[in-house]
Amino acid sequence: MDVNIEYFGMLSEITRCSEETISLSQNRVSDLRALLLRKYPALEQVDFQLAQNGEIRSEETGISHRNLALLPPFSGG
Amino acid sequence: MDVNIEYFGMLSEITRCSEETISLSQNRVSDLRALLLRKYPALEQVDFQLAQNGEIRSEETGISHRNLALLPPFSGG
Amino acid sequence: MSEHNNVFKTGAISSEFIGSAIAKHQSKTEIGAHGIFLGQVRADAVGGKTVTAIEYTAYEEMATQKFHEIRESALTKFNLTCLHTYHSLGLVKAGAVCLFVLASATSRKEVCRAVAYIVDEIKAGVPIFGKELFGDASHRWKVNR
Amino acid sequence: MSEHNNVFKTGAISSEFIGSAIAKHQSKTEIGAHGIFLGQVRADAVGGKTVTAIEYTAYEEMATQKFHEIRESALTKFNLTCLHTYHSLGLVKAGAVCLFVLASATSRKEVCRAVAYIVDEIKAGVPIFGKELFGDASHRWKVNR
Repeated sequence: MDVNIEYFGMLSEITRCSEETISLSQNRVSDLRALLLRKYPALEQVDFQLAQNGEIRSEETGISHRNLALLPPFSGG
Repeated sequence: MDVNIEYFGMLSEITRCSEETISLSQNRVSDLRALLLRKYPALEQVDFQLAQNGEIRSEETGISHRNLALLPPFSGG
Repeated sequence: MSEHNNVFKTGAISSEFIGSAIAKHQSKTEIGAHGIFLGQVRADAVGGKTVTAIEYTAYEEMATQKFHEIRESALTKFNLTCLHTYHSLGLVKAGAVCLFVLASATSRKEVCRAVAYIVDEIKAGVPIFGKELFGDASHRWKVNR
Repeated sequence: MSEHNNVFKTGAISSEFIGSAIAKHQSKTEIGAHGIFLGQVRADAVGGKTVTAIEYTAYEEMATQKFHEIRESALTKFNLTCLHTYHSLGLVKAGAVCLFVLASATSRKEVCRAVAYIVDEIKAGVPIFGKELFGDASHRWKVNR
């Protein structure tokens, strides 16, 4: 499955892009996390979360949506 | 001793004046309270306090200042 | 710590005055958070009548001293950069603001608690008296609970 | 309960906007108390440099939903007449306001606690990202504590 990932805040500086399309062979969040850490080792330093359809997804859940977002720690207010 | 008493809020409606001069033969706050209750029986219905020089005086303290204030419950804000 | 101006304002505290007080703090760039409380005169219904305004009076000598004590106490209890308090005297119509507290600090942790503390202390300890006026000649004396 | 407008504002939230939001509530004469929180951009010093502005971005799809959830939760927990929340997107200079929460109720008991709750929830749960800009081309990513 091809997914589109948007990178927010400091994450877009690590990935050097605001979004990209990635091909997934396995569809758990933890699989995508492992893939991203291989592609961007500097992501290790950031406590990021993955969101799908406007909701944070935990590691063991599956990805069922094409549009994903990778979120660094929040800093509103 | 002659003292000047200012009446605030609902108290001035009971006394029908905003201030008056009263002659005291005894100088404790409780004596003045008794005198005022004889003069204005309707004061019984109000939980009033006596202040002297900008400070609330308790019943057993003496009156040492000529300018007094009689205060009903506070309702600021 | 900015100097404390006179607490009492004649009549209602306008939204322009509040906006302007906020604007004045934008040059204080060490501030990260403002907590504000506004007391507004309610059009309470009492036995078929409605409060149209409150007329405030105060035992000013004591009230000014009490406002000062509350201010000093708040500055001791909470880590504030700035603190301003204003209360109306005279006539304030229903819907208008009669009390304005503005507490500012570097971070948010303290400002909301500081504002709540100050408002409670004002209501309990400052000799201000509110006469609730109905549309006709009648009135009722407000009592804080 | 008044309808909720769009939470996000482009750039700083002006003191005129805040004053005007307050003024709009003066026709709601059942309100007796407003609690307000303002977040202001601090000119923090970081290793010899000073923050001159914050540029805010958000994962808007989720942020809008989170603001809605926080609003509903606050309305359930606290007895409020009105609740408005605004947050900046884009550039906000040091000293300017980036967050404005206005909670209104018949009496004071709830508004300060409601405002503190809403601000805590926004800081912890809404995907907004602040890029602290220094006077030169450098920057630092803000992290809430």
